[in-house]
Amino acid sequence: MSNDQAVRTVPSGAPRRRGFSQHMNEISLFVAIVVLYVVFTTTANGFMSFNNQINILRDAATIGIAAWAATLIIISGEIDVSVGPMVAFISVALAYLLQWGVPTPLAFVLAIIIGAALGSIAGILRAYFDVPSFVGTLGLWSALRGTALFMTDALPVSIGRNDIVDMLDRPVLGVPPAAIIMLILFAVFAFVSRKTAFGRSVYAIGGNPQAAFLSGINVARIRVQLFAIAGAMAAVSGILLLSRLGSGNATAASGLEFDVIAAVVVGGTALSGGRGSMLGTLLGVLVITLIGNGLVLLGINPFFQQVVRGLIIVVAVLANIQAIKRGAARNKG
Amino acid sequence: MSNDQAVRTVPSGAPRRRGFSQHMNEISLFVAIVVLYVVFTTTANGFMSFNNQINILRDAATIGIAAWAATLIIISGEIDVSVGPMVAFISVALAYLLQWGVPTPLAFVLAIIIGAALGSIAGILRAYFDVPSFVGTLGLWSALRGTALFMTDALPVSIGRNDIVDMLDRPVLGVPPAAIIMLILFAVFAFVSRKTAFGRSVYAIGGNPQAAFLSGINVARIRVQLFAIAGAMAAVSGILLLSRLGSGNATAASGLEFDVIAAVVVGGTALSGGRGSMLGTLLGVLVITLIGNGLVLLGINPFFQQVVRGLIIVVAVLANIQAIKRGAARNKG
Amino acid sequence: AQDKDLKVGAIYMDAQGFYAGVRKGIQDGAKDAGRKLEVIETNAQGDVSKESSFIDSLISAGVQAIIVSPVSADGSFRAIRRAHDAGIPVVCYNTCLSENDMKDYVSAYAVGDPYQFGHKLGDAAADYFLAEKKDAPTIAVLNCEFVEVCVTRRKGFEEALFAKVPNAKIVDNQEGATLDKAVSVASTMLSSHPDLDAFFGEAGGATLGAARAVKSQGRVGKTVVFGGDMTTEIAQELADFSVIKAVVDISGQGLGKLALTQAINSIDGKPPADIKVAYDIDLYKSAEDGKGWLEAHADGIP
Amino acid sequence: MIQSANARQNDPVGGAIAALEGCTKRYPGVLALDNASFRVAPGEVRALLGKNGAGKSTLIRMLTGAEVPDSGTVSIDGVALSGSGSARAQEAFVRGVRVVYQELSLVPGMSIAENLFLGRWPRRAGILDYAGMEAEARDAMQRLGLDMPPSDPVAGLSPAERQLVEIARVLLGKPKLVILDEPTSSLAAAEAEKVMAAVKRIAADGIAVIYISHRMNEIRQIARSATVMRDGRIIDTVDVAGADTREIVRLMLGSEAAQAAAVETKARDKVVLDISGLALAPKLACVSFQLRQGEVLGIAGLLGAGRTELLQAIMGVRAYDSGTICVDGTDIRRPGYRAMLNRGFGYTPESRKEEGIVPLLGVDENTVATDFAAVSRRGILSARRIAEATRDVIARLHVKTAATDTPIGTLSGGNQQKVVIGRWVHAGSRVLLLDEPTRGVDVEAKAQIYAIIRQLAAEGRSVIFVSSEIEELPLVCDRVLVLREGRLMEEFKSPNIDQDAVMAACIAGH
Ligand SMILES: Nc1ncnc2c1ncn2[C@@H]1O[C@H](COP(=O)(O)OP(=O)(O)OP(=O)(O)O)[C@@H](O)[C@H]1O
Ligand SMILES: Nc1ncnc2c1ncn2[C@@H]1O[C@H](COP(=O)(O)OP(=O)(O)OP(=O)(O)O)[C@@H](O)[C@H]1O
Ligand SMILES: [Mg+2]
Ligand SMILES: [Mg+2]
Repeated sequence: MSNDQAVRTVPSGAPRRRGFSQHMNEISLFVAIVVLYVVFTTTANGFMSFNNQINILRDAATIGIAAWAATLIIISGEIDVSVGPMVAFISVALAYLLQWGVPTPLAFVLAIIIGAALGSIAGILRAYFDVPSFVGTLGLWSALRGTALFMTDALPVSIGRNDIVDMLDRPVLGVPPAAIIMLILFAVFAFVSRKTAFGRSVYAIGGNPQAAFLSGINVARIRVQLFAIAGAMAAVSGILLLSRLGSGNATAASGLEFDVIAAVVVGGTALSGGRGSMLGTLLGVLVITLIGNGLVLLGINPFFQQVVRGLIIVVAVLANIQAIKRGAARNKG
Repeated sequence: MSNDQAVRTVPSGAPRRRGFSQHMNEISLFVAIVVLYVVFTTTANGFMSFNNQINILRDAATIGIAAWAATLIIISGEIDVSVGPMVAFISVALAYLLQWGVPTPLAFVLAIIIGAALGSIAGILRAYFDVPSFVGTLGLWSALRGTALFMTDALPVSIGRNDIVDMLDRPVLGVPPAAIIMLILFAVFAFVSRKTAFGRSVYAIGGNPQAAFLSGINVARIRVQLFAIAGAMAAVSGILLLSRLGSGNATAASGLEFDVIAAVVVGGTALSGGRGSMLGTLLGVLVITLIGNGLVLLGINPFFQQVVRGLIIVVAVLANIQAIKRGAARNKG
Repeated sequence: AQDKDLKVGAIYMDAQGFYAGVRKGIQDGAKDAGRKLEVIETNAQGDVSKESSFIDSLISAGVQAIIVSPVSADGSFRAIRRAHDAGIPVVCYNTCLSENDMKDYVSAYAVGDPYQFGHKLGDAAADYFLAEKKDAPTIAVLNCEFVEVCVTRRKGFEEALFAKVPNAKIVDNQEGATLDKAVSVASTMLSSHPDLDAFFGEAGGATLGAARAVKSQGRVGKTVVFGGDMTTEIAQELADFSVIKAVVDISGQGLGKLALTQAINSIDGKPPADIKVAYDIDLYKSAEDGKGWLEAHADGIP
Repeated sequence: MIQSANARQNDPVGGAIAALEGCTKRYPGVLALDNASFRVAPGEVRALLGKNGAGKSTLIRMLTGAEVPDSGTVSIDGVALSGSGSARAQEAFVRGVRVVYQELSLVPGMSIAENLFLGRWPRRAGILDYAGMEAEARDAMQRLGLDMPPSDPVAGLSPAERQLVEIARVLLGKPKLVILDEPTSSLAAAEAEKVMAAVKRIAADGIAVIYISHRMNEIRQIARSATVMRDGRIIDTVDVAGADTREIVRLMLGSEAAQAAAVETKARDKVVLDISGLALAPKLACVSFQLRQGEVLGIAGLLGAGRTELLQAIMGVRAYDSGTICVDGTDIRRPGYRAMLNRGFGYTPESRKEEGIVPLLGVDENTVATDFAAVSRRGILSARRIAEATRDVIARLHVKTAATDTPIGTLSGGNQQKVVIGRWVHAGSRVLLLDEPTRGVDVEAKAQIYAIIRQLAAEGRSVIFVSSEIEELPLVCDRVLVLREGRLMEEFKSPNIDQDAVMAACIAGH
């Protein structure tokens, strides 16, 4: 069999199409970000200041760190709505650990372990008991927020002076550690999603769980791991939240899960699973954060900001879908 | 070829299994309700009083009316997270209409039309532009809450004296009109879902959208209609909310979407679409409402109530899934 | 500096009508001072993390002062410290930081002390019970205690009440901050406490919700309501005087105006000597008071 | 010599129930239909032949209005279809076009009756008439010799039964053109007979039938003429009776086909798998057999005989009731799926689309998913090794693909199947359990798959080969066992695997 023939019989556009539509997604997001920058620079006072750019990075970290894990979860065909309460709960739990005199590094490790353990509850329910992840994480959402509020009576749990915690909020060469951690974790997740058996298995599970199982992928274990990772990332966010606020707060991070899911979806990851990229999510996180920051700087009525955010999420996803379709169509012509 | 063989090749358990598992779902919910009644009657003061039972019905109406439509939406494989803001927005819009002197019945009709129109936006985005319903309704969620708050500055919009509106809150033979409307709508939805081409098309679309399309079902139109119906039902809830509160409130019904989805899911409807029943949702609504009512009566710490609710949602779904599995296994053995 | 433009950041704690009053007060305050005002306003939605990031944005936006009702004494102080460190005067209103932090980082606090707020109402409630000759009334609380002020309000209420009516009893305390939730929870409470004498609503939604529940459950004349925060509808109920017997209120407009005045002074380098600038807490306890409020607030903004 | 039927075909004499004039249809990157003209007359049974991806299903979708051609016209019963979307499909339906699609088009959660009338449920005053619906459904199914209660849900049916329900559906109402796109690909011989009998009956009623199949013997039984497609073009329409199979195949392929030779078997002794007394109610009563190294063991049986269950029980994806499974002489007790993979087993499921492939991922990842470690270096996937491993599999199994990372969903069925087998070659499996590996695969790919299986056996691997196409068993198997009534009833050894005898053994007693 000659290679010639092999080439001829294949639907030739297919591979390029795949590359192209991926392209389209990220290009259209990139264009959106450039447009946002231009608009806000000309209209919003102080937008381009170094300080504000750092703020944007810091805000991006809150959404981003959780969004990296959420991207994998959504690619695997699941969903996690428990992020906000998880972050708040961890910040509270960590504050108590520190109050009890647990050494700070150990407390951080414990916080991450607690986060991973809580996350894996939803994972186990999904993997071994067929409870849809929406239901499992919805249960966590309610239970964790309730527990945190119950333990603290909605009052902040102060940790007093703590050098290590404070250090996490002190900029390094002007850049806040939260942003650095976010970017490091981004690199890790981008690498894992593309270059490890775990990452590729996630795509396979999202694309066809039955086929993934029959290929010998340990579907159940990977599902549990995914939710444990999401819990651990929420714990990292919780640690950073504690360092930023100087106390554990049960009411913090409310609605974070919506921002996270919105960022992932705006980034082009399909809610139906099997498709998505970390780079897309990074761009999605930037879009969401930029909008939040710019609208505040512009002094838009805070209630009206909600309207704009809602519209922009829909428009971003709509534009993305249309761009991909048009990309496919142009390829065809 | 004899008929005998045809009979033999059928997996004999199948038909009975279906009846049985449907049974299992509703039986297990029914048992849960009985248990809740027994527990609350013995522990919670005033639980069995006529007044409280009526309160339960009235609270059930808030969740129920939206849940009937949400059941169809989830059966069709979609989701609607915009219920709460939609209800609040409609109550505000209606209050303004009444303030402007629009005759009350006309204002009601307009409110329902507005609700249907807003809902169908998400439907159109889904049906004609492939925007996932989660994204479309998330956009609505943000935009409607923002608009309602923006218009009212978070202040209640008073409607003054209005006999028709007041009537909607005055019990008829002890039963509040909200409960009566809920039950009538339940009957309508149960009928539609089982006895009309529209209802069966919804199941078909949820079970296999491609097959539904190929057999001539107008999938796009039905999707738009479903979201329009959900909007209209939210409008009915908004009208009843207005009558109960005597004013339009932009902050009302917060988190209602979670209660509605929880009720539908606890009622045994699969988030993956194609499966579910109105009766299940009715029982699910009762479970959710009873728990809410009983925990308040017991004077449980309100934060802790959130924990209990989260746990109960998960446990209910888990028990349901296990019951169905066990039913299937027993049938097979 | 009288005619220079003003650029001020304002943060509202959550989505309540009270803050609409604050906003109007800030605008009016600028008009009164003859200044052209640009306000950059945001709503923290009761979330310290959002508040913190908003304050950072306001610092970047180059505002001259920040007017804020901190969500939490301990949770908000770092962000406020950052503003202070950036040389931006911070004016608290409604709520503020702890005494020590306040001295260090806040230039003025337009205070309507929440303890006093609760205390005045408790006092009024006690007077009512004594006049009605109920020496052991049962009271249920509809709370907003996911924010700190509400806890303080209840403390003030309880202490004033128990001082005069030592046998009074708080029989239940549930969340009911939004109107619809409050109606539902209050109705349920009436089932479990059929002899309930009174509700205490810690905020506007709770107060009105309790009143609506009392009416819809046919308990008018048996159960009364004491609560906080004036709105048009609460004032109407008070004017009716069948259910709501006393309302305590800090005028949002007044407080906003005061906060802006303090902000202007701080920008001009003339912060108040005593950080706390008290604002009157108003008690309305008769039908006439209610009617008076309605006349004074025809636009409905508290 | 092929006698061209073009003369009759092009005769403009009306009477054509359906006609395609110069239709072209492009999908991204593919010209699926290239200026195709086609017509079919009432009472005619027309076969449609062509390799995987030749454009047969696309042509069908034109006739049913499911898709709109980029150019050209489609007319049904003399009237051109107009509009698009569901309106167009509705129009074709009203004119009497009925179709059994290649993809499953039933709704699993609904009853058989509801599926039969999907979207066209009988109504009385706007309310669905279940009683009438079920009565009619029962009639329709009885015409096919089916006797399932119409209120049963489709979810409980086996794939074959579902297929028969789909066929029953097209017989409802007053069809004028019935189209069957590979109706028998999931059916065993006996059930395929049922379908063919039904087709003959339909044609006798003056209804036109278009019949797509990769099985030549079926075509010969029922079709008078056959239209051959290649690369989206209509190549020719031939009289089936007058054409010999090799020439038709040559038209399909555009070149001469390699003939699969019968198997030369030799004695083997090392037993790798020893099953005894395996029972799994209600399908398997007591199954015992041995699989030797280097052997291809065919398992034949009727639809629903339990061959799939047997393979699944061995692989540990389905619990069995009793019996022992010995691998290399040791009893493994309860096998777990992943433990079996570690023992060197590999399994390809019978439904390739639903369970076999991850359509969005590339050929490479679908291949290496069985063993990521082999293409990793220190836990990190190596793009170079993945490409090498994939190219190796592509070369050994003659997979036709443009690149190693082409999404597998865009490949033809046969090539998908080769990758699904190839992933176990990559994993180094020594025992392969293949369930219907040639289902829906064209002649050429089939021959290649036979060769691949023989080659794998020659390398010392053992294969269990389950197939419903009895005619292919002698081409692949050293030995064939017949599964009937839950037991392995008869054994045939190469070269004495006689198709008729195997068939007889399958249906003995019925
Ligand atoms: N929806 C689609 N999108 C993109 N390409 C498609 C689509 N449907 C079919 N194709 C491509 O069009 C070509 C013709 O496909 P078609 O399904 O008509 O082939 P077929 O002859 O029915 O093959 P088989 O025997 O495998 O069923 C193939 O290359 C196929 O990949
Ligand atoms: N009631 C059922 N529920 C779920 N899956 C079923 C059911 N009946 C059959 N199946 C599955 O469908 C597939 C094919 O079943 P079918 O009865 O057609 O074949 P089989 O019993 O495996 O026999 P063979 O493979 O010999 O045709 C198998 O995977 C089987 O497990
Ligand atoms: Mg085909
Ligand atoms: Mg089978």
